[in-house]
Amino acid sequence: MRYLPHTADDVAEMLQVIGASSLDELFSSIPQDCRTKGDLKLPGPVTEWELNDMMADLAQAMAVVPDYKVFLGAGSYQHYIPATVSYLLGRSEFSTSYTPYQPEISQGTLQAIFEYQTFVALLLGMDVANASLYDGASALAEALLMAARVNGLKKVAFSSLIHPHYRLVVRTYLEPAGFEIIELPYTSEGITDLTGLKGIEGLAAVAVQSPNFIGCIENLGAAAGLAHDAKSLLIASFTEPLAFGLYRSPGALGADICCGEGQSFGIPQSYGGPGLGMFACLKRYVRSMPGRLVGRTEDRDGKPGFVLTLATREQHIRREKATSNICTNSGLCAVTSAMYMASLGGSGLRELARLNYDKSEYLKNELRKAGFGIPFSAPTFNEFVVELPVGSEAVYQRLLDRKLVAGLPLSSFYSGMANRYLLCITETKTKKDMDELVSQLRACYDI
Amino acid sequence: MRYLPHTADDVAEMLQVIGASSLDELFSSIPQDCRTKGDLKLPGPVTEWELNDMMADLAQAMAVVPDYKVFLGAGSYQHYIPATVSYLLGRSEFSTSYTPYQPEISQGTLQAIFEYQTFVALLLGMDVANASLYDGASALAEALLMAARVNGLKKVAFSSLIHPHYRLVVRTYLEPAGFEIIELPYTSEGITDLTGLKGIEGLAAVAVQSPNFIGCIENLGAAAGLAHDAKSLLIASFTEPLAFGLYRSPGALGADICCGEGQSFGIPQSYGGPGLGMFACLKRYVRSMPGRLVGRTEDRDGKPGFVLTLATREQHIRREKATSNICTNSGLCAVTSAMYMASLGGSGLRELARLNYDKSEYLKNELRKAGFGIPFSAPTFNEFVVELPVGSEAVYQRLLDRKLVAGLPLSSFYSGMANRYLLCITETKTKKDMDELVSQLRACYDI
Amino acid sequence: MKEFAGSIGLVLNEPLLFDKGKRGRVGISMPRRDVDYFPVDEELTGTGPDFPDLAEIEVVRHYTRLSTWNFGVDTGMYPLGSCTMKYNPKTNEKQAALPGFAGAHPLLPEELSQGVLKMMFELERLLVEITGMEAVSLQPAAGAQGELAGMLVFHAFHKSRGRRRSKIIVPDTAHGTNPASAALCGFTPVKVGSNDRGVLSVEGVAAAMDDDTAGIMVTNPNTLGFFEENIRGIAEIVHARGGLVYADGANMNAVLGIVSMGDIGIDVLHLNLHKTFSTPHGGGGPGAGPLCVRKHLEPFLPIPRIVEDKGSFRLASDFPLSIGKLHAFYGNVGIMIRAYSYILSLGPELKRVSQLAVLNANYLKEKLKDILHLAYDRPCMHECVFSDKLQAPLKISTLDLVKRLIDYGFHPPTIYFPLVVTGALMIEPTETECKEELDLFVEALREIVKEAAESPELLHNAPWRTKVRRLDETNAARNPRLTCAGVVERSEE
Amino acid sequence: MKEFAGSIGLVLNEPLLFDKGKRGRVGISMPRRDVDYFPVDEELTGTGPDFPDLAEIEVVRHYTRLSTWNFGVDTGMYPLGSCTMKYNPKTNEKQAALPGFAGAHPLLPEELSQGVLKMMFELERLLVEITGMEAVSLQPAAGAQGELAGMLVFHAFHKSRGRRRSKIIVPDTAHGTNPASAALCGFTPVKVGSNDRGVLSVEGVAAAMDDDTAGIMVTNPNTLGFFEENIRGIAEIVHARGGLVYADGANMNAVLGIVSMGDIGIDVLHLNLHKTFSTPHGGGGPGAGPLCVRKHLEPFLPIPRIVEDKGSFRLASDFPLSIGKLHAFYGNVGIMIRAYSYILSLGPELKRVSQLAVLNANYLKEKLKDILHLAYDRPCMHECVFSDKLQAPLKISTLDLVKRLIDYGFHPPTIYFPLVVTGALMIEPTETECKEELDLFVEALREIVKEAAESPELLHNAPWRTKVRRLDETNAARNPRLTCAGVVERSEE
Ligand SMILES: Cc1ncc(COP(=O)(O)O)c(C=O)c1O
Ligand SMILES: Cc1ncc(COP(=O)(O)O)c(C=O)c1O
Repeated sequence: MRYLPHTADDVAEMLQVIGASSLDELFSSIPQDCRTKGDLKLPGPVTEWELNDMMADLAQAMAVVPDYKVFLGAGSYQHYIPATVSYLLGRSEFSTSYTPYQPEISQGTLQAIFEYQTFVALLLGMDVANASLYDGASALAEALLMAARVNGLKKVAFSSLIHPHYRLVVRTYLEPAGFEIIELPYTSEGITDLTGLKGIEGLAAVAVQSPNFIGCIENLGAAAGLAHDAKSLLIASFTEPLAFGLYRSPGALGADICCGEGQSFGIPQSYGGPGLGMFACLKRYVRSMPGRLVGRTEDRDGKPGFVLTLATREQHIRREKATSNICTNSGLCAVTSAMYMASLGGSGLRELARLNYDKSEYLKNELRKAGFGIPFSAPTFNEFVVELPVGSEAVYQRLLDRKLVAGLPLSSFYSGMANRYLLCITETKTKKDMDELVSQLRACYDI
Repeated sequence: MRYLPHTADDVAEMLQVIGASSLDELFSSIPQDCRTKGDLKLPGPVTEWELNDMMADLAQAMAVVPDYKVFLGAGSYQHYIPATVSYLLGRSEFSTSYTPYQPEISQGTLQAIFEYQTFVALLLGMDVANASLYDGASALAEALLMAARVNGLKKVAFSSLIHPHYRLVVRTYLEPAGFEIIELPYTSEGITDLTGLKGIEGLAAVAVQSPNFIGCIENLGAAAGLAHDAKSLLIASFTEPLAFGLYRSPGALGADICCGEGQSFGIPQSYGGPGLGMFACLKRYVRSMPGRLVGRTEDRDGKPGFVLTLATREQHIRREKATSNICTNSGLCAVTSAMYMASLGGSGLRELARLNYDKSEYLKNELRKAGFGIPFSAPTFNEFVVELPVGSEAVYQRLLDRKLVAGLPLSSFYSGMANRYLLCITETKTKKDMDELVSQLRACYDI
Repeated sequence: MKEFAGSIGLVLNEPLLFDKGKRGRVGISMPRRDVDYFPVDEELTGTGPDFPDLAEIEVVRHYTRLSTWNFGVDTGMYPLGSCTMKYNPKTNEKQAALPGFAGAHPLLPEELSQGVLKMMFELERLLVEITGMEAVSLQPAAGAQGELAGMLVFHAFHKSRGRRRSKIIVPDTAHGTNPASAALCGFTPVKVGSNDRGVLSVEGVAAAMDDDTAGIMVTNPNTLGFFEENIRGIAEIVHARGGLVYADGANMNAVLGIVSMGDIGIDVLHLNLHKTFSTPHGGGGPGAGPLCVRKHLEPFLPIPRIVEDKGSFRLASDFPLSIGKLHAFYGNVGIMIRAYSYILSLGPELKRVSQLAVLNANYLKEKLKDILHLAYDRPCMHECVFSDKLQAPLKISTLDLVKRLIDYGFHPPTIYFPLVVTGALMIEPTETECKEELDLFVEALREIVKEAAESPELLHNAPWRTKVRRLDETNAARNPRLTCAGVVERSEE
Repeated sequence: MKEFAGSIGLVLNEPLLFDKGKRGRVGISMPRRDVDYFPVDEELTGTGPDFPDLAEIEVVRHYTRLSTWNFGVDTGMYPLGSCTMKYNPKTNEKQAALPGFAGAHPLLPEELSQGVLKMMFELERLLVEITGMEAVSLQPAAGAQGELAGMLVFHAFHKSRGRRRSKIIVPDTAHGTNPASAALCGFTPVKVGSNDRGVLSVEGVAAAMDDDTAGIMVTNPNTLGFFEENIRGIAEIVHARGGLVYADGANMNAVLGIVSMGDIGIDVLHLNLHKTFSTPHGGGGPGAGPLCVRKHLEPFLPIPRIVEDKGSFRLASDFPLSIGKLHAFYGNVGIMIRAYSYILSLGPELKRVSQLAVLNANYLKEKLKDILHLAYDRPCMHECVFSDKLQAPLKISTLDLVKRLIDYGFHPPTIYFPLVVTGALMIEPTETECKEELDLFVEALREIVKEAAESPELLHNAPWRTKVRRLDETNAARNPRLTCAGVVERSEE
């Protein structure tokens, strides 16, 4: 087996040094009644070539471009990934290294993460960003926990237009620890109804997602005002960071903590993971932050360098008193997103964001012209909701047969959303793709 | 354009330093009547994403595994390539570096090539190998030219069972320079008929390929004896180096120069190129060798290191007196093959060679059992000739429709070979593939 | 002296990205604009972040140069105790990058996702067989999230029985994530110590276990490298008092095919795919921390779960007792693909993985124990813990020893963990290192120990040959500089 | 002083492969044996070569470490005059690796090879448009084979007219491959010198041209970096005497979309795809050297040629005047794919490539000419040639200057070529270097020139920071050690 370098001679020599007579004897400290009975009943071993065939077969059984046109977003976005990014992150010095606890031989990862932190802070308009969390959902849970720590309160409010999955994850994290969670309704324009916030006392944080789950841009400024009036923190969540190439950043609008999913930035969708939990906040809260931080410092010779820092917040030092239990995070995804942001640059980010916007506006317009409903009036980024005439389930299925995945049916996520579909248009969809979608929809409905 | 870093400001500043008023003015030394009229009429520029689609479309229009079962060899062999090899040679320090003229910052390439030279010398049973030539065909031409230099004679003989394309390339290289070329016929067993050699005078070299074009193992020992008796050199050519994991090496059988194609060793087939011209010889002829050589030496501090050496044979020093005009060779392919040979190791090479042999013997046997003819009786390695009943062209075409490429029709290469096909079986073909081929053939012929 | 891997070579400097570039460059291929500009609400739009504009070559060189400042498993031996830095097979990367996987949207209709669903379903089955547990959720994104999931299962289990317990037993050798994960669920960790053999005693646990204790978190083999030989007795005690037994499976590399966790009283176990199952660490993730449970705890596993229906697969969420969701989608599928590939590639030979991992660790232990103080002088599993006791009189610390190892071309072992060993030096060679490499490592440490006596300044000031020397961590924490100065300027006050 | 790229870092030693490994290891996945052993003729079989047996991790580490001893374009600026070391786009690598290309057998029936054939056909068309020539063969595997092919066309052309000419005019600035290629075809090169502007004069060529001369080989722009401004006049002379004009197109990067080679009297031209068209050099190949000709020479191009028939493509060999085959199959298709991708990615912007390449070279020339002696002080094309004349009094040679550049993090320029400039230093920055990088390069050379006066030993002993220092090339050639000692032992006598 090519992964196991030991020859029979090696094993014999080493056993002799150890003074054991067999490999089995090495396990003599394990009581007999703790031993596995019999051998592992596992398939294989398969050869590298058989594996290639098996995995190709599995991968073949997935609906992806170019065979399918997938108009899905809802927290996972198809964006083009430059060949440079895939190549660079595949360099084994990045991919096969451990968490950079030994800074002298980890400066590559450390500088890359330091730059990532800077990118994220700039993007979100915040002071500081951490080295990443698992994904957008757990990042939101961590943000709420952090706000609770900052404010010493266990009550939080979040918008019902936060990604439904994120809300579930928040509940998983918070409810056993005895949190009270208030869910804010939404308005007919498609944004969070903040009016309910007024009366609530003892709120640690208010969390809003923008663009929200149905693609609409929230009024973060108003949310910040209300949150701050209530002496609570505004947490701005997001699933599509590309939006901040066009729309004002959460930080500029008054968010205290900003967190979300960074998959859009050069990370393959991979059926939902690994993703990248982006997490940033104001400087004054940095010591309450979860996750790792890279800081700049100097070496003995006065040469600049980077280290993991503020570790006293973390589990390996503070154990049960840590700001979070996170240890392994999404390091390589963070580096990937930095490579992607570096490739875009500020100019490219603006241009690409605008292109996403314009493409989705084009489709919105075409659908509207064709007589389909656009139920929410708030501005959107690259996602929006369309309302189809009744019988949409069958139409959706017919489009699937034609290899068009016409968005996400919203009926299972919100009541009152029958026949509504969340459509996503990124730069990967051409005008032709969109025209095709519209014409197929028209054909199905005979309009 | 992402490959061109100049901003408008950069261009303006630089022009000012130069003292030119425009980019056009930089070309003022080119007479007007030498200038291109108008702009280049080229398609594009296409984006990276459009390119991906265009190239995928072209690649789609090729018959490759897993859709097709291709039983073709004849100088290009489908062997499995480990993911490690593809990854390692893709590291930009190997792929984007130049010829290692500056040894201090090219030790990676230099050591890798030095090791390649050692691998090749071991494999072929020769004393020294060069750093590579373009491919097996030009390597044979260079070998004959080298023998002519060594012996001061312009007459050579080669076997008609050398790959027909190689023979054409040799004629291209040698005929304008006034060489006389004698072609040796072949016997009914499928090997070169050496009897004609006896009477020939003034022969610089005899070239034989083993395994030869129709897969048979030649009697190199006898060829060496006859060549040496005639005071000429024996050149052993090959297209499938894996054979030397099973069969005795050309060096062990008395070859003076050994050359051939190394594509089998980890290099993608890529519709025939780039390949790898392997070239080795006895030590006594090293100063007549074409191509680059890496040698071991020491640095100022006595530390071992590697350099390009014996450059006085080469064109950049010797110009028209050089042993060859070759400059850029197949460096990365040589390194690739070294990575592959290192991965196989001696034990792996033997095992894989035997597996190729046994698989092809299996098919040979099955075909024979099914009543098809095996016209040549000499031992073979992983290729052999089958003779089908008349009407084979239509059968061949029918198998193509079923996505089976049933070998290479030999009729266009040799007279008297109607209905004969050269079949190749490597480790990539399963028993099932072979059984399928036999059963399809039986079905076509109703047997 | 032998030639060691550490050497001097050309490694290039590279400034911060933010000190590079020029407005107007671009490093990406801008997709074609095939639609018009549409009006946008100017009130909502901003100027966009002030990222530097770089050409493709600048991005490529930047990260190429940065990469050369890093040590990885492909660079050399990485004997990080508790972290199982084994070789990461390249073919696994290839599988994860297949367009059908990498390009798959997580909300595709199930009938269009059968490939991934099948892979996940089968991976769960394989992990059941390997661990001897009975049900698996692949959702946790790392070990610590697996622990959290496990603690949530504890919580949900007790709740389902109408009770709420506030404490949890955690050995003093535990990894920091264990108490942190427990605390996140509202449990108060209660520390128990290990005995003179470096393992938990039944009595110690019995004394700590009570009716307000939800259960125990053990790591087995533990972080001292020993198998918790009293685990069955401990489990009996805990179960008898209505508690559950959690095992941190970070050290499973020692006992694949050797110990069936389901048979020795473990109720809940997490695995680290990025340790035992060879997925790369990526400089700190992403990983995956599947949660394995016994049958009676299956109802509590995170949703959605993958269910087979006559050969096809679907995601099911109708599990009312479930602890809920932990991840935006289904966890780190890309990592699962790698682990799945690894398991298929080894099959039943996985047992040999553990045998050789333990062989390597014991070999090192034997070869080093005369020069480094062994915390517990007894046969170990896949890792062994030394300390700086013998070097302390020379004023040489663990830190000095391991920083010097860098000059010899080795990554330092894990240090100052587990906390119960002062000046700990925890070495886990893993099975993928060959004997020659181990011998070289031993020889390097021998040289270093000699240097410690003869020229201690070589150690105090090590490493010498790296891009930077020892860094000022104190000042880094005191005056945190967490983004590029002058770039992020949000005037706060 | 500015911070330069050259630095000290951790680069690991690594022994020779042949000093590693142990019998019985394997680094490859052995394919499944699904057939029996068949008898084999023992007389013919051997023991197989004595390669070391290595595990996968050993192979991976070996080459990973070796790679870090190399400088590449991704590492830093590579200003190799005459060699156009421009950035090699990563997307091109991806295209070449597509299974449909990489896995294609060259003898597939034509109807199953339409993708590659179409690509090749179109690449030929693109090169026709770019060069202004009229027909192209992609077959030559490198520049020198392109030259050989060109010389063979000369030979065949004259033969077709029933004559055999024995001489060929080659300027003294020519690359060594030019005379070598000519000689290979049996031609005797006749040297002509360049005038005081660094270019050929009509008179000089006229004096050399006679009826036994097959033609002339020029490089345009030439290797001094100048456009051969008299090329039309020269071509007239040569044509008038029945000769042909060959152009070595290695320097095409200067004149894409600027000069139409077909219009200025060139009959035959080779291109270097691995120079002008961005395909990577691979540490010395593989490259590709397409041959471009005017219409009247098309019948002589190598066979097979790609022919279009109503939208489908086939390989045709029925060209009786063809020089024949040069390559076992059709040339380096993998390289063609990359060049094709590059041309499509740039389209008409290819002209800007040349504009910026020339801009960069002239900028460097201006910035350096006060510290380095300029061989010819006039505007250059894409490269410029300096010499060590100003440093010679300090006993500092070109070699010393460029070896010291390594310490600053730059690859040395081409040196001691062209031969007509003593101590030449030939700098070609290429268009892919940005202004900041050029400025850094200038600053580095300024520092070095200062050091030359102040501390010459810094230069004499440079480089200082590389894995090895200056190597003993004399002894290497005197006592060649070309394989691992003790490994290859063929007792010859
Ligand atoms: C014993 C042990 N448990 C748990 C963990 C946490 O795993 P992760 O880093 O994947 O969250 C680690 C990781 O270092 C560990 O060593
Ligand atoms: C001017 C010139 N001509 C020809 C060549 C030969 O090209 P190749 O190395 O591809 O054979 C070179 C390569 O260095 C060159 O610079």
